[in-house]
Amino acid sequence: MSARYHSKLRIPEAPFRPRENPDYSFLHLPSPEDVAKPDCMADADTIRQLAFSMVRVLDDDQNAKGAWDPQLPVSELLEGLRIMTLTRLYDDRLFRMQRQGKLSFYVKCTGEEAIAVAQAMALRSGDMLFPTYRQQGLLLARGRELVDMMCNCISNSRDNQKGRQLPSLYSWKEGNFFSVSGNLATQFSQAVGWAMASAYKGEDHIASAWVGEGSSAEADVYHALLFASAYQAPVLLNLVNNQWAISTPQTVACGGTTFAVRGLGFNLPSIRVDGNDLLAVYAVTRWAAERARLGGGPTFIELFTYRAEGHSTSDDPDAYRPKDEWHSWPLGDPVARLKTHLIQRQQWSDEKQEELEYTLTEELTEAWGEAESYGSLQDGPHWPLSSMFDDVFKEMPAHLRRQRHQMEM
Amino acid sequence: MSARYHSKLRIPEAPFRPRENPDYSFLHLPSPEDVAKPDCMADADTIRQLAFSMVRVLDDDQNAKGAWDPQLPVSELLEGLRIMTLTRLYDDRLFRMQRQGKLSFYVKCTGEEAIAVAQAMALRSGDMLFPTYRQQGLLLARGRELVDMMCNCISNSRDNQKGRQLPSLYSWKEGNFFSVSGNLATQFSQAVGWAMASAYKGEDHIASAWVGEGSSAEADVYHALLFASAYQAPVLLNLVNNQWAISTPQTVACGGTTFAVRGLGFNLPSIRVDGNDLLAVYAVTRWAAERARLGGGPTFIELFTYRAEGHSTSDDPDAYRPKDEWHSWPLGDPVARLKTHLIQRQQWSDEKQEELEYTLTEELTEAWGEAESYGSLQDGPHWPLSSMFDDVFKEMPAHLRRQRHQMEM
Amino acid sequence: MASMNMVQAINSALDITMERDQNVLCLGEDVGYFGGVFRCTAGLQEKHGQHRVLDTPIAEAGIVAAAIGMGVNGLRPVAEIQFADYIYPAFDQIVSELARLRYRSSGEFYAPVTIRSPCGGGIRGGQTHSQSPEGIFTHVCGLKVVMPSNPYDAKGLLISAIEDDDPIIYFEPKRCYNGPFDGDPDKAAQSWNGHPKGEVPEVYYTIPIGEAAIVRPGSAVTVLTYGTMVHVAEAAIERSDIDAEQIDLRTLLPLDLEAVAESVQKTRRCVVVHEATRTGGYGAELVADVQEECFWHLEAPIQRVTGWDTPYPHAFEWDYFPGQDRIIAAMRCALEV
Amino acid sequence: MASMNMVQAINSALDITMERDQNVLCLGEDVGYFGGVFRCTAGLQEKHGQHRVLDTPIAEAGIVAAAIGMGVNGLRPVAEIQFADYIYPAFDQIVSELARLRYRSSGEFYAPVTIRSPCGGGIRGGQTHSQSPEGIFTHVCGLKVVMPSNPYDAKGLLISAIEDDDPIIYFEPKRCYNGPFDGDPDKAAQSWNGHPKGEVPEVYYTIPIGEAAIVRPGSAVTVLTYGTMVHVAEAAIERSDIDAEQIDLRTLLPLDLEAVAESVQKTRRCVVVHEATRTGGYGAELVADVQEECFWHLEAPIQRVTGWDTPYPHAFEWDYFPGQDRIIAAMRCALEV
Ligand SMILES: Cc1ncc(C[n+]2csc(CCOP(=O)(O)OP(=O)(O)O)c2C)c(N)n1
Ligand SMILES: Cc1ncc(C[n+]2csc(CCOP(=O)(O)OP(=O)(O)O)c2C)c(N)n1
Ligand SMILES: [Mg+2]
Ligand SMILES: [Mg+2]
Repeated sequence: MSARYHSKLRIPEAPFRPRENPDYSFLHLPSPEDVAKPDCMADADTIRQLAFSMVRVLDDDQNAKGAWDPQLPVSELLEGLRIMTLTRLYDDRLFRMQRQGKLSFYVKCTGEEAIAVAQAMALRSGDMLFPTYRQQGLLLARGRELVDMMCNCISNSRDNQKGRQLPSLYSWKEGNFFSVSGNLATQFSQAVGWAMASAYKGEDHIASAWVGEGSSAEADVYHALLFASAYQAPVLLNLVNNQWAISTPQTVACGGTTFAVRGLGFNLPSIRVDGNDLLAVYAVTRWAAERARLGGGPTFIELFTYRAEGHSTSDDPDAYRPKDEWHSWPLGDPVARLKTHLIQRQQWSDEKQEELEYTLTEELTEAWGEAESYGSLQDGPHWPLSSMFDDVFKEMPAHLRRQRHQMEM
Repeated sequence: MSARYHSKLRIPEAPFRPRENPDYSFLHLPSPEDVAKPDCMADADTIRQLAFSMVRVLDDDQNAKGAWDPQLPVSELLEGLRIMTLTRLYDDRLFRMQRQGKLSFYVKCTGEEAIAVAQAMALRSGDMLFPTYRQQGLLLARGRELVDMMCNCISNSRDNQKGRQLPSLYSWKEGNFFSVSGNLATQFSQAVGWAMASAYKGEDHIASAWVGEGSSAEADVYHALLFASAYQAPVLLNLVNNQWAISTPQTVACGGTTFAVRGLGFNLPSIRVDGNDLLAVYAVTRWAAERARLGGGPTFIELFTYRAEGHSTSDDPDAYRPKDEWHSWPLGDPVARLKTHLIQRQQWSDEKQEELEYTLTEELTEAWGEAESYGSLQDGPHWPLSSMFDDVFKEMPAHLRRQRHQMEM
Repeated sequence: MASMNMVQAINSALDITMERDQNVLCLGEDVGYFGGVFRCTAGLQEKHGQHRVLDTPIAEAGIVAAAIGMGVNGLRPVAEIQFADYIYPAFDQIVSELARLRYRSSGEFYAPVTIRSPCGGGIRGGQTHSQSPEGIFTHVCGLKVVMPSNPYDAKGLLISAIEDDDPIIYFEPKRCYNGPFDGDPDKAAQSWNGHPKGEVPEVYYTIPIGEAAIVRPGSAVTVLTYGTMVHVAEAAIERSDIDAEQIDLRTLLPLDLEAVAESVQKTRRCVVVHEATRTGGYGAELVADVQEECFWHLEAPIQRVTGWDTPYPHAFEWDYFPGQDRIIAAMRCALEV
Repeated sequence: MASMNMVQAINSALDITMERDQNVLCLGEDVGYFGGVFRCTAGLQEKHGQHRVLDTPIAEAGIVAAAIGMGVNGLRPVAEIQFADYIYPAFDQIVSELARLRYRSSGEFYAPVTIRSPCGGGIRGGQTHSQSPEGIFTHVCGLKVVMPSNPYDAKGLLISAIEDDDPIIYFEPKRCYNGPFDGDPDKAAQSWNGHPKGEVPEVYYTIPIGEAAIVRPGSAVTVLTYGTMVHVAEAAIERSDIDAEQIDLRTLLPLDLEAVAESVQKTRRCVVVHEATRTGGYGAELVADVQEECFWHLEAPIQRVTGWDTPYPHAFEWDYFPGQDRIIAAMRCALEV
């Protein structure tokens, strides 16, 4: 073996690796009352502190506190709980179906349900969503049929994407849910263009985009921040910091500070929020949406959460992080937290939750059965084979017609 | 004509356009004494203020003041003045030669001479430079022969780049001056890789990269900031904000705050400096270089200056900004400022400056004559024509040998 | 009818489409106040307003991404990439997103974006202001690729491109902006004034995407050209006294294979010409197509005349450029047997 | 000798070169602690240290740029792009910088970077985990492009690539990581165990870049293949009973044109096979080269068997994939006359 250099390189490390004891007490978590809520049209440079701090509403005991409490009616909280629960059960079901070979692949959002659900609730239906593969909650909150989502995942004859996309890469035009790309982060800067067009047309719709903290390293995020800032586009730029990017800890992507701070470099209001607190996420999203609609431009939001399960069905997280690290996560489980909150307010009970889960499970079973009746990935029926050549262009040019013909021979 | 939308888009505007009266009094310019100088190993998050403020040494009367005064010996100041003057005269000469058809293209750095010259002075010869096309001052400060620079610009038989590059896109391996790319910003993130390698090898050399404020919108700048931060690479990341990117004002690229602030998103020490003040630029560069060499990692530096002339020989700035806007630039002319400073200290005089300019002009004339003796762009001699196929690969593969043969037929 | 050079023709196409459809807007580096470094958008911001001709940050990926988002939201953005050499930073947004959006979403979403970009050498631009990257884009399914060679086509094709619901890369051979360059750098520059293709209607008209044009009918050999090389080949044919049939492809994808095959089946010989580097260039596809369609008619190997497989060198520009002599030699080669 | 699959062979090549030369290091997404999503770098960080196997941010352009800088500073970085489909964000750094640095600086600077990336489909990866973009890189002068088809070649070529002073794009056909896939998804997966090319020396050895291999000598038709399609074509030939000569190109650029021409001049017929989309793919260049070199020998049009000109569809993977039947049909077509 040859000589070795005496390297002085700094290597960003994971806080904890397998067989270590995760202890997140080093995280500074302000209490809900510590964080002031500025007017939604406040000058960005007067509210920089929000990027270093963290907006919370539910305190450690799951009581709603502080200036950011959105004071949502109980009915809406219950609806939020319902959709979060549905999201979790939906994920569990499809994950199991993948394990049974019915799906080629699947991505859960377990532990992060509050983000998509609360943000969908805080936005209007005319607002355009530019999600990643981990915001299935947006679809469920916007009322996408379970059957349709499932058909999309098993590429059958009723798949609205004609069998072309991997599971989890949904598209739903009528729901203003943009086609999810397999290429990370590209949607982030596209959302800004969409929002610019909305402003150009004089409309009130805003755009909302999501990106993972790992993917935030891609150029598209920089361009999104820059273009959004330059043209003050009505767009919410949401960075979901779930601590992990496959096996890579957020320390590799973050630069030793919060992600939210990155928005300050573009003079954007930049807010870090407890992503496991439906109320806090709702409040921040509402604030930012109102700002955008009033002409105040974009907001950059870091949603602080934890990816409770593996990256996808393709990996085993125990190989790169402590087993059950999630249970040491100081911001807990968003579903459990909202449930506790509602129980404490005497608006809910463990029994009711069980009942809810039972009903939703039934719905899922029924939907899955129906979905499979339209075909399976392995055996079909799928879309007609010749549809493979559709949509490359609006009208099929001669060379594709020739190839289609050749295939059919 | 069809109906028009009522656009609500925000359009970033130039501060002034042709036929307007430029008045830069809105700029907040702190006095040299207002800005404290932290220890060079200070924690980045304790010195954020430096990104919003501006390090200056020469005050409005060109006296050296404040904590950042590098207390350079007069001999070094005189050398700085000499090289800045040479840079300006070199530019004037080559610009004229371009107008006479001897060069295909040329880029001046007039008004920005202090940057390259002071930074070269503050770095060591083993430090690697990753410049743009507007840092010819680095070459002059590092002692590149005028003849060689000129031969490079006229692609003749002595051009060390074998006639392959546009004028201004120099390369000088022995001078640790990296080949300038025609593609903006790409060198910025490469410099970080170079610095990572230096740290990996346990060496003390640092890298220094430059980028224009307009080009800072490119992805490479984001990646440079991120990788430099993640691995704490020993690199100086210099952003030259000369207010213009061809016809586009810095407002389009900056996001409504300083450029330096962008470094804070990566927890980098980020410093804005008066780029027309050789002493201030020297001091900040020295501070950052020391930090990097001591293992303190990267520094992001915004050099605040003004592009006094057109973008290049290809454009006429009067078409997009007020004629002579430079004369309204509150930070003046770096050459004149240092000259005044030295005269006030009784170390220089107008006569001496005139004499210097005369001598340098002679040198330039002589060098140009010699350069032309090695050939001209139009009439040669150039490198042998067959050299066109060299260096695509280290060894020429068969298909290129075949093509070379075909060409020679 | 007016006499227009290619810059004016492009400007006119943009002006007219913006006039007709408020959903059309232009964006790019220096395209707004200044009107573009080649002046193609000159006067448009003044006329149509700051909101419709946007100066952007220098971030080609950001420009294309913004255009995609705008396209998804109902606009017809025309993005300028200042030089084709600088289109690569946007490559992922073009290839992974723009080209595939309609397919991956099964038609739910699409972005009718036109990307304009000056390409080609011969202007002493060195290796980063001279490239012809069309062959990289013709391999990407979902993109249409257009390259006009003259003002008349430039205008008609650009209007078609902007009105087309598919994404289009529209390359402008910058050496022909001001005149039909015949490949001889020592000759006085010609202008479009007086050239039949420099006569351009001031009004709206379109030229269909996907249709080649016959520049010159002939019987001895088919010469396939596009962009600047149309004029170089035309002059070469003239000089050579060979009765060549010359085709200006105009659209590279989808290719008008019918016109190409018909011609080669008639002439039985073929020369393919482009300025881009040879290996893996668009010419390879043309050769492959022609040999597939016309194998039994061919009487000689198809010749390729292209740029060499090196970057465009500053000093040796004219040795790199595939000029008339090389085209004549190739035609002779094709005729030898 | 040991039995290795392709992942292990690649891992071994990396391990050995790191062992021999402290200037070699690996970087990429998830390559460090985890050892790569396909496990190609498994164990290397533990063995060679955190400073030599770097987990990077998810920024392909940043990864390649860092590798270029490292290369300029004397290292031999091996960058992994997690899927070839995700190489596009790095396209500008690869094309404008890595490929052209030696040329533009006339040899003053160069970066001996190897970019490894798994490519190809057949793993139900949908359109963004299945692409074969080699044809985009073979058009870029200054890059070498390599694609091994088996463990033995993979190791020898990777060591050569890392030791080579030119930048190399090294594509790994991921469908063959675990076994020689013959194109039939319904058959039980085969492993490399027992396959002659799965016998890999544990020690250092190299295979020269730029040399093709004859998979099977024959006289009836030449079948040009690389990557996964080597095995598919091999099985197709077996099944067809055609006495085809099959070549595994191994290096796409520089192409071993001599080997190709010699074979076609002998067989007088040629089929070109690849998984990438057809139009403008590397196959077009092969066709063009063969018809230039062998026109007078050819007795039938050269056939191309390729992926269709659509993105890789999730559900119709096996209708897209150019399987044995299509290869057999093409060979028959080439033999018909
Ligand atoms: C451009 C690109 N590079 C790499 C990948 C492979 N990849 C898929 S997901 C992923 C990790 C993303 O992590 P993060 O952004 O944190 O999102 P999360 O999975 O945590 O929601 C990677 C590297 C990809 N899909 N696209
Ligand atoms: C990738 C890329 N895009 C566009 C250009 C064209 N271009 C050359 S210089 C320039 C302006 C750069 O402005 P700035 O970065 O502020 O530097 P300055 O010229 O002011 O020094 C542009 C757009 C280029 N060279 N490369
Ligand atoms: Mg993550
Ligand atoms: Mg500038």
